[in-house]
Amino acid sequence: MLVLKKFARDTSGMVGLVIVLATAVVAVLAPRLAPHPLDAYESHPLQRLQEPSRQFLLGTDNLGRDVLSRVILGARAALTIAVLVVAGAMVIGVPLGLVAGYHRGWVPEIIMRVTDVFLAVPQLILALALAQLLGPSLKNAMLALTLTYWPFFTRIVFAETRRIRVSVFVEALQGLNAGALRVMFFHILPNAAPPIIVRATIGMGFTILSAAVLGFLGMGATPPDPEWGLAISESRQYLPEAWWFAAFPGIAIFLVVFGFNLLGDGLRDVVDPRLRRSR
Amino acid sequence: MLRFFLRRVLLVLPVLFGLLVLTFVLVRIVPNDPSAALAGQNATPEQIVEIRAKYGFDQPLIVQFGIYLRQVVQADLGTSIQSGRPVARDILQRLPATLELTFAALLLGAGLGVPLGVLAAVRHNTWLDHGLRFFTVGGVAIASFWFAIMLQLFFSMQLDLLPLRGRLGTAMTPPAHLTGLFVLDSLLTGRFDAFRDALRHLALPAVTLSLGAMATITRFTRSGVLETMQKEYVLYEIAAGYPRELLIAVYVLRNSLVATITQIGLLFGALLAGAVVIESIYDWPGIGSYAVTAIFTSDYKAILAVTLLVGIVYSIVNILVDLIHGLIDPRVATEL
Amino acid sequence: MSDDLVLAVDGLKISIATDDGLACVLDHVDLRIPRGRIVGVVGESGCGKSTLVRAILGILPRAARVERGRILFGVEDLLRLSQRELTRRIRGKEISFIPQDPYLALNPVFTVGTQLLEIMRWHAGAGGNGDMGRRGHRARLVQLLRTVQIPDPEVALERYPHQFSGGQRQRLLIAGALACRPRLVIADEPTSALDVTTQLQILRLLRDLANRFGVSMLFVTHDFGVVAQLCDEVMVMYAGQSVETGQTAEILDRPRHPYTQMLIACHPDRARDLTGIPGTVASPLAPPPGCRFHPRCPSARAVCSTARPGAVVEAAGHEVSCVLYHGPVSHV
Amino acid sequence: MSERMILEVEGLETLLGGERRLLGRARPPVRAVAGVSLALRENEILGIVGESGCGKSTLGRTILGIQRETRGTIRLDGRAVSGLPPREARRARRDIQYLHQDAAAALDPWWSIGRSVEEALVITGVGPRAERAARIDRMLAAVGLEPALKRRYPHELSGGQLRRVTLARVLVLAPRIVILDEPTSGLDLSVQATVLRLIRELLAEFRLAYLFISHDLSVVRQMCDRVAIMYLGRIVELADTRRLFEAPAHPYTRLLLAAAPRLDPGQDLGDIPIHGEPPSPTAVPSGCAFRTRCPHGVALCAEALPMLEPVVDGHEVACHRWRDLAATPAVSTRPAP
Repeated sequence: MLVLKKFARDTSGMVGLVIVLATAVVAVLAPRLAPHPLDAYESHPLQRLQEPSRQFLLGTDNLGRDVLSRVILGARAALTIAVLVVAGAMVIGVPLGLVAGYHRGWVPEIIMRVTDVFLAVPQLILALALAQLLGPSLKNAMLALTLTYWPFFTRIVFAETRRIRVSVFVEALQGLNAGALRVMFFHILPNAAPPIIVRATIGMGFTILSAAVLGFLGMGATPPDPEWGLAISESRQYLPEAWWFAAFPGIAIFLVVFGFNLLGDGLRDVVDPRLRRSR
Repeated sequence: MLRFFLRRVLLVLPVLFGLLVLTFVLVRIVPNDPSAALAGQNATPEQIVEIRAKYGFDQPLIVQFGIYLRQVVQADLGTSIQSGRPVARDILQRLPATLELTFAALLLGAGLGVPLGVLAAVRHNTWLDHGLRFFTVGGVAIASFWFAIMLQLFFSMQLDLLPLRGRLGTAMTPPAHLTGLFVLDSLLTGRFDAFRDALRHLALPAVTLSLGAMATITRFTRSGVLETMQKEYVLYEIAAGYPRELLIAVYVLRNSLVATITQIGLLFGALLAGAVVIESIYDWPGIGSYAVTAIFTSDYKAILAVTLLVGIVYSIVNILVDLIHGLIDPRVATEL
Repeated sequence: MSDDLVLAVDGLKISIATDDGLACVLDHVDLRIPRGRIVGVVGESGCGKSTLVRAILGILPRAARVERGRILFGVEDLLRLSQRELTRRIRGKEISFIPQDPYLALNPVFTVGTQLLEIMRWHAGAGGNGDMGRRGHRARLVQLLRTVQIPDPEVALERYPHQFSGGQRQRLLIAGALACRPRLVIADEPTSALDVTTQLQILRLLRDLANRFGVSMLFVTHDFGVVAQLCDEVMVMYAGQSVETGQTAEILDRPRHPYTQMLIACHPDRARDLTGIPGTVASPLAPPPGCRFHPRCPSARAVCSTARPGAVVEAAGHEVSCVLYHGPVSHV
Repeated sequence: MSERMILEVEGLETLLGGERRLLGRARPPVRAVAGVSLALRENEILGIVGESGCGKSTLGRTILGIQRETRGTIRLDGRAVSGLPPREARRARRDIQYLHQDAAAALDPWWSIGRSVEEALVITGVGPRAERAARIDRMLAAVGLEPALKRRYPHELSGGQLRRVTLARVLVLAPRIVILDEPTSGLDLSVQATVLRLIRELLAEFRLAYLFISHDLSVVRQMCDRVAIMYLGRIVELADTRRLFEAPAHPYTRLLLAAAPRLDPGQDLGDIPIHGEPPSPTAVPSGCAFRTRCPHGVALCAEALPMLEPVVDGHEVACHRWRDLAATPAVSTRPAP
């Protein structure tokens, strides 16, 4: 397939794909990959705040837990949040954008004004307020992120739909008397897919960052869950001595988000129907 | 142009109204009883009922919304639990600090981002371009709170080069209040000692905050310039014998800045959001750290006020962006 | 090169590297533009006329390579000049350009005056042509706009491109092309985006200006009808090769090359039975050897697939590249 | 050609746009079609000719039914099909189909050719699958395409092939009227000829009638039985093709004929009294819309709108002065092919 061939030539996109796939493997196999899976949750006062060593490659934290194991286990939380939040936001946002973009009248007007209101406040601040009011927990953090992320998809799908709606092939379909649902879901949605896919990919990275902030501020995961943001927050009072405690979860965040962004960037050029070729 | 401006302002009003509804709904739909929250943890049921009546929580929702609306219009955002003072006053006092930080970050981000973006576009597909691409993708992948901590760890704790936290050293008296931005005020009043100190305190937070903005601006400037270079009129300009330097510096850049400026408007929201976290790490006495404390103390009035304020500031910035857009591209103003 | 030629393209061959391989977009292109004449280049899409224009202006895409040939402008080979020299001395000054789509060719965020004056100022400064000064340029430009029949030239200079109609924009671009008193004007399908009544006025204007200013013109088009209306001479291109050159009337009345004959026969004014030309245009990625038209040519012979004949003079100024006109003994 | 009218349009008017937005500049609606009456006979090709912005495409879209008429009636086989909301209008006018100008853009880039053609049948409710497949194969053969093309995508096809695909998609629905919007635009001359021939062959084969929208007079002369000339939303002249080209009555028609490029060298471009461009449809001049560019305008032209009146049987013109001008020959007449 031409798409794959083109993508394979895009080095940075491939790097992104490798990082994302590796993260997924790590997340799935986390309990088996972690060198000290049991030590990840239990505290060992005797081995607290140890420097990286052969036994604990990335050192230990304030409760004597293995940082590497907790970083590995954190990947699972991060990916779960990313996938669920982005999927949830798409389920809400994409149909709204399609409806608002395809029709005219007061329904689209209302949808888009509500979207504007949500977009008028930075997502993180809205999510923080919502998470606080719902009560701090990982589930509520995910809910808050989902409920504040859908407008991004609505906006993109709306713009794409408006653009595609006036294209000649849609007019030709209307000339053949095709129904609105048929045109929207069979014709406009696939044509709008490239930017949605790119947005979703980059959105995963973005969501991981936002979730880490919520965790860092105590509005997300709760101790003793192995979550990267939370870990960095816990590490602050042991600085500058226990630098490893703060550094490695942050590097993990960077790597995964970097992977998603590279992948999204690479996909941008590739998801183009002109690369579809019959055989 | 005036009509264009008025229209933009008018279009923001429904958004602001929607924002009020949203914040109101947030408080009312959320399961927590605001009266209970207001009364504190040790309140008796009678106290809660009393508070409910006092704040009108026993009225129908629409009446409550009316009350809320009137309060907001009168800039009465309630009293903060944590400070015991009116939220509006707290916010007004802390706003300059946040503005100083975000403007500094924006200046840094745009000042470096635009030239870097042009450079990447002009050196399209060279190692420089690829390197900058790594930077732009990586720059938005770093968790800013972590980056802040790492900068503190290195520049303050290890090297002891820059202050760890705060806006001014404890020994330094703040400059006379003119704009509320210490860097500007100290310069205007000739307080160069305060200027130096304020700048040193500003350095790390501003760099932290600007990283994402710089990456995004670089990226958008690059793609904007590249896109403009593909345009028919650039081909014509080349064929008409415009020298390359003039072409890029004047003709291409002005066209591509349209995209960059729209992006800067959108970035302002990200900067405000970033400020929340970064201010709390650097103990920067602005809106952000205020919001974080409010979150920790469940000070919901303060939370809503900050949400509202950020929405308003963001809307104003975007009106400004539209105005600049209209000034750069004459078609925009006539079309709307 | 004789004195009365402004431009002479000799045996030009250009290929462009693409994702699918090397595309030989121009091969054996010869073109002569005598002083004060309007020469049309006509051909169907993909025949290489745009590449030819870009080669003369020195604005070929980066992936393009000139394999062979010369482009003589006066005594200079344009292909040997650096971009710097082309910018300073040639483009916009000696050779100017009128683009295809007037709706896209003007920068939307600058006034017309800024854009047109910039070219004049730049070339006056660098070319050593004597600085006329700001006011001088402006006066000359206003005069030019009047010549191309733009109403209210002073006001027009302060307006933005989107405030003009398509025909007026094309007039502005014509004024821009004449601003620095060029010796050669290259027009790339300047009327294909316009309606017939507007097109006629633009053609009439070009004809008048060519006479009045004595400039030579290269006029690229796909429409033989426009050639008939405007051009003195015409060169017919097929799949990157020049196949026939001559006086317009001569070619229209007595086309020699089979391709020219079939192309003219396709025109609705001449066509009786709507036959078209069978087959498809040769791909530049894998051009047929010899004469590129031979796979579609009804008169093709065995030799056509092995070698391409040089041009043969058939009548005064009428040259054909086809074995049919090489007499009984065909040569390579 | 029979004398039976398959399509009759009377006093058709279409307004476009004209939304009033908050504090925005008020935009009056554009009268893209301003009272058009015409009739199409069975098995006939009626040409609609005009410059860009004259409303010829809007006329086609209104007759098709995807643009709603503001006034006027449309009768299909004597049955009124106007005044309906869009989807019902399309259902009632199923016998009318439309061929878009840009064939490449008229096909969904994500769908293969076979699926795109089948889509037309699916929408109309033709089933089962085997029957659809058979009809598609027959139709592809009729327009001269290989069945193997069904698996290809639009960007892999040439302009001529795409034109045939869109023709097949429309004809597979067995329409009786096809509106052809600039069916040869963007095609090279050598391809144009073959497409035109196909269009003419299909007319006889499927017993169709065409509304042939074009700006190219040479093509129209070759293809059409009758021609209507449009200027700013109105038909200014309507006649048999031969009559129109040999004895044009309206000054605008005369100008168009004179301005069109043709293959005789050494024409004198200077003689043709032409200036300016058509006014914007948002600011149509009073009276006769053409008077601002007309070399024969008199005071009356600014005051009264000329109505179509018969010159001879089957030849109508909307001009106050056609009788005076009939004496003066048209600037230049074209030789017959």
